[in-house]
Amino acid sequence: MDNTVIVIGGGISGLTAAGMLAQQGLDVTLLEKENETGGHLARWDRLFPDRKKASDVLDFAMKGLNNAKIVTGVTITGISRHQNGFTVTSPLSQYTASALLVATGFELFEARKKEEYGYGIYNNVITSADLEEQFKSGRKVLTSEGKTPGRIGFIHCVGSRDEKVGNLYCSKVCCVTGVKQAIELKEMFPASEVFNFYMDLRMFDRHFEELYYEAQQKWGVSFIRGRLSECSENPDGSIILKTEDTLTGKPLKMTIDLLVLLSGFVPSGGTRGISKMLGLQEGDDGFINSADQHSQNNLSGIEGVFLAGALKGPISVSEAVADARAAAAQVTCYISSIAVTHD
Amino acid sequence: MIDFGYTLTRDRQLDFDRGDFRYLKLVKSLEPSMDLCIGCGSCTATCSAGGFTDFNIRKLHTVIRRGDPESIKAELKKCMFCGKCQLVCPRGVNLRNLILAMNRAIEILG
Amino acid sequence: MGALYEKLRQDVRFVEGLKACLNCGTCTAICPAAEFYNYQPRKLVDILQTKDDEKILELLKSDTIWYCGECMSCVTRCPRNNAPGLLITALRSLSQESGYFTESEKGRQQLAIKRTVGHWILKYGYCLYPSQITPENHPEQGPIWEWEFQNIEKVMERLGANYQKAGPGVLRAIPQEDLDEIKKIFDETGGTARFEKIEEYSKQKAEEMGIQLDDGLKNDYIKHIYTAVNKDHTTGS
Amino acid sequence: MKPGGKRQIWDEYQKEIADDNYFYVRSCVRQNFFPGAEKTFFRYMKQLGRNVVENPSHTTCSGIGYHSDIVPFETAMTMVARQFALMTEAGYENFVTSCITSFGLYSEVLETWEHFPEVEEQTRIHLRNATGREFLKPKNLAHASDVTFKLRKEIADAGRYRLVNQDTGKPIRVVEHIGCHYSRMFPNKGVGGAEYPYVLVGMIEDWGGEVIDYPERRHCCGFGFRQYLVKANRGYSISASKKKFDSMKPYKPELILTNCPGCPMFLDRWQYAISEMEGTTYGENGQGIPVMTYEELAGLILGYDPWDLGLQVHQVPVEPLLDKMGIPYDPEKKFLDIDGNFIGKPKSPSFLKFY
Repeated sequence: MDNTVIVIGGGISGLTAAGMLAQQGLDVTLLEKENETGGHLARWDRLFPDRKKASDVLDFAMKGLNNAKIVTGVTITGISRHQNGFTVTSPLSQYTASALLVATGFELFEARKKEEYGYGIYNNVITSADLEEQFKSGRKVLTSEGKTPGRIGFIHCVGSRDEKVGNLYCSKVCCVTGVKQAIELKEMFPASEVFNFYMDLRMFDRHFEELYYEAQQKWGVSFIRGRLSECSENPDGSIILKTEDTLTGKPLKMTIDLLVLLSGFVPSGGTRGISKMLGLQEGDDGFINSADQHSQNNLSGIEGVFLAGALKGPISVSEAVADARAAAAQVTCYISSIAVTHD
Repeated sequence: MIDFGYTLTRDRQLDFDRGDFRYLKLVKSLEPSMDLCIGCGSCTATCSAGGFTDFNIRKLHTVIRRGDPESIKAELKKCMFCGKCQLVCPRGVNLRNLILAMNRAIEILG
Repeated sequence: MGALYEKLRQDVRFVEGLKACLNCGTCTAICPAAEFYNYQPRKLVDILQTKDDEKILELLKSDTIWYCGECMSCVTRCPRNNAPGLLITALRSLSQESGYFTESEKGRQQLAIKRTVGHWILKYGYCLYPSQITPENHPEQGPIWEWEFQNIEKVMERLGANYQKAGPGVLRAIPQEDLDEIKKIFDETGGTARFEKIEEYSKQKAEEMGIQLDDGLKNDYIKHIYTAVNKDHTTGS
Repeated sequence: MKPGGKRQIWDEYQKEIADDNYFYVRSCVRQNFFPGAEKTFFRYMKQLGRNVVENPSHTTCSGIGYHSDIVPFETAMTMVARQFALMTEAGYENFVTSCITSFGLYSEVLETWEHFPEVEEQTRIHLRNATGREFLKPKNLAHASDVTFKLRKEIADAGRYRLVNQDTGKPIRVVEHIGCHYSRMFPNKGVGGAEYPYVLVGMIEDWGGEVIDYPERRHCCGFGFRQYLVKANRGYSISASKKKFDSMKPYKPELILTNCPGCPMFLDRWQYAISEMEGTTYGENGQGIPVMTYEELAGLILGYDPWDLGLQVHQVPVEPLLDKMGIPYDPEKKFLDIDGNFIGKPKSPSFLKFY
């Protein structure tokens, strides 16, 4: 046993944790399956609630990597446990370490599975991730017909709080994402009407409620309490929504030029794969259970295996960063404890 | 035309595309704080008139927003102007003035 | 939780239909009844999950539970796997078993359905039967049906039906022993009892309302329930 | 619209449909209003070399009574069980229904028995007590439109006509309407699921037509059981159909194809009633949009005589469509009885052109 640690996953959690661990003098190797690190954050434009550039947050994590080794393009095919810790195998190489930190994260819910919303069928139905990509490209957001959208709708809880797709849980960050993106579109198109269709707005963190307030007061974003039931397409490509305005108790129909689906979180393929290899505890929602959600949320219940980030369920970027640091601290304690035992 | 013994009915669906938003525009200009409503229903819960009738203040300003002002015309008269709604609104919507503004809009627009 | 709620829980369709409602409105959004009547399936489910007997009693006596067309569109959409349309079937059953259906204009119509469709099932073995679909009661069937109705035997024969005859085929005469089996099924499973209850409570109501009712279809009460719209069912919320 | 997106969904709802030896149960509504459709099903199944049997002792499943709530669930389940018993006694295991309400009821009953085995046991006791019969559950439950869907390519291959305008060479524009109880409750029991059912789309595509999607495609025709059965409620029924017509009109459909018993009747008759109530018509040149069952359409494709199919008992005339498809018909024979004698002609409506 030595002071080697392998971090699996190079999203914001993995990068932050790797940097912390390296800073504490441990020998860190981060394995990432893609060719680039940065995960979802690398594809995101701006973050709620202050609209900070995602790239700034990512840059900060990259700068803090110290001498952690980053290996990208690694497909892990096996993990074995032995007296010196763990060996992680990929088709090209093997990596050995005393401790593993799993930070394999989430994927966005595949929006086309909500068949009645028409993603992948109707041209003007996009996801929040598609929209963010357009923001990042710096291009104007246009309808598929190349027109400026006059009316835009955001649909909350897509793939979340929905037993029909097998996800009972709330993805938590979509609420505020919808509010943030609504403001950004109002900024881009002041004359447009922007609607959020929601069931509850969970403004759980600092300055979120204020952002909601700003969206209403400064930007005139409208909020309609009702879950989208179905949409269909007009001959001109615009979208017809059917929902109930539950606050008036009437069915409501509205034509929208651009519909944005706020896709929720699901455990990533990487999370599912690594979980099987290690025998991690999967919850009924498919996310990974820690040893204790309250007091041991970075322990996996398996000695030497630690958890960080969205593999345990939906979280925001700031929470992921905090959780990664907490996990790094746990790993450091573990490494020093085994060093003591061996001395 | 044949009488079949029943009629075609205009459906109850709120058709936003055919909404009448003149009232909303006017009311909003008279009381901009109406935008801040979060639909919590505190106003309705405390409403003096609502205690005796099915008057629902939260619903009234919501239907104006949906471009369906017709249904509120008779309803508005039930308000007793006690002002309790305004005291409880967590978003500080000036409800008393909002009702005056809705009345004013009906006066102007019919 | 009261006795009425407990009774509803004994109906498997109620158990299947009520999990936990989060009032999202996907059901009301696409409900054909909600677009026509002052009716919101969301509200109905929300009332039921209070388990409040007083409110359930009010529902059982109301027009509200008779607005649904049982198209089951709501079932496809509910994110919590509730089935408002199935809850309606359970409520309507209980309303009839307990006699509350005669308290509402729409509920009272059950007698007209029992004496037509119910009667035809037992008499002919079909839910509908051409000789009973009179142009007078069904003017929307148009001149084409009037023509068919007047020439039913010839038209059915031309179209290859086996109308009122033995053997297989369209509108064949169903053998008496099979009709007897249906009757026995109705006796055994509560179908006959349901019919008797609809009759019994309706007769009480007709008397209470002072409207003439005999055992047939041509009486004031049947005519009244078949055509009367004395209440605004469409506006309000 | 990206058709590939729908295709991906269709691929996820592959339904197993038996290939031969079907035990067939009839539909009350269709026997009354479209007697030719069921007859035609038997005719093309025979032409395609498939065995379909019917037992004269089968009856209504009581579905319309059940969904208008005068028939208790226990009774309906036992009625269903009796039909299964007739299938079992005949030595068949592939059960095919002509009616969508029945199909929905059979599906609901089987599902209920799955979730509540004690209910199935009780039904068996009920059936035994009432009739002395025993039953096996079908191995394969399908709607007759599923079976026709399965055979759609064989029908196209054997066909003499296509859903193509003979003058322009363009495909006929068809909107499809699926009965609500086909897959709304159990999306997995329908070909293509509940949101974009493929059962009729597949037929239209393979028979040469163009499928038109329109915003109110999924909306119910408005039958609503008690909502039509009682005259006082019929405003519900007609208003629902009108919503569909208003929504499909801008797409200029030339045919409405259905797989449900009630829907073709209502979509046909309500066009008449709406025209008589307010003068509105929805088809080309002030005419109606023809409405057909899939059997009638299959019959046309296969070259059966339109008057053998029963197209003369539609209120919205089908002649303009027959002309477009280049299908010959003899107007003189439209209202003849089986011996060739003239029965008399129905009255002409005020607005819908009648032939």
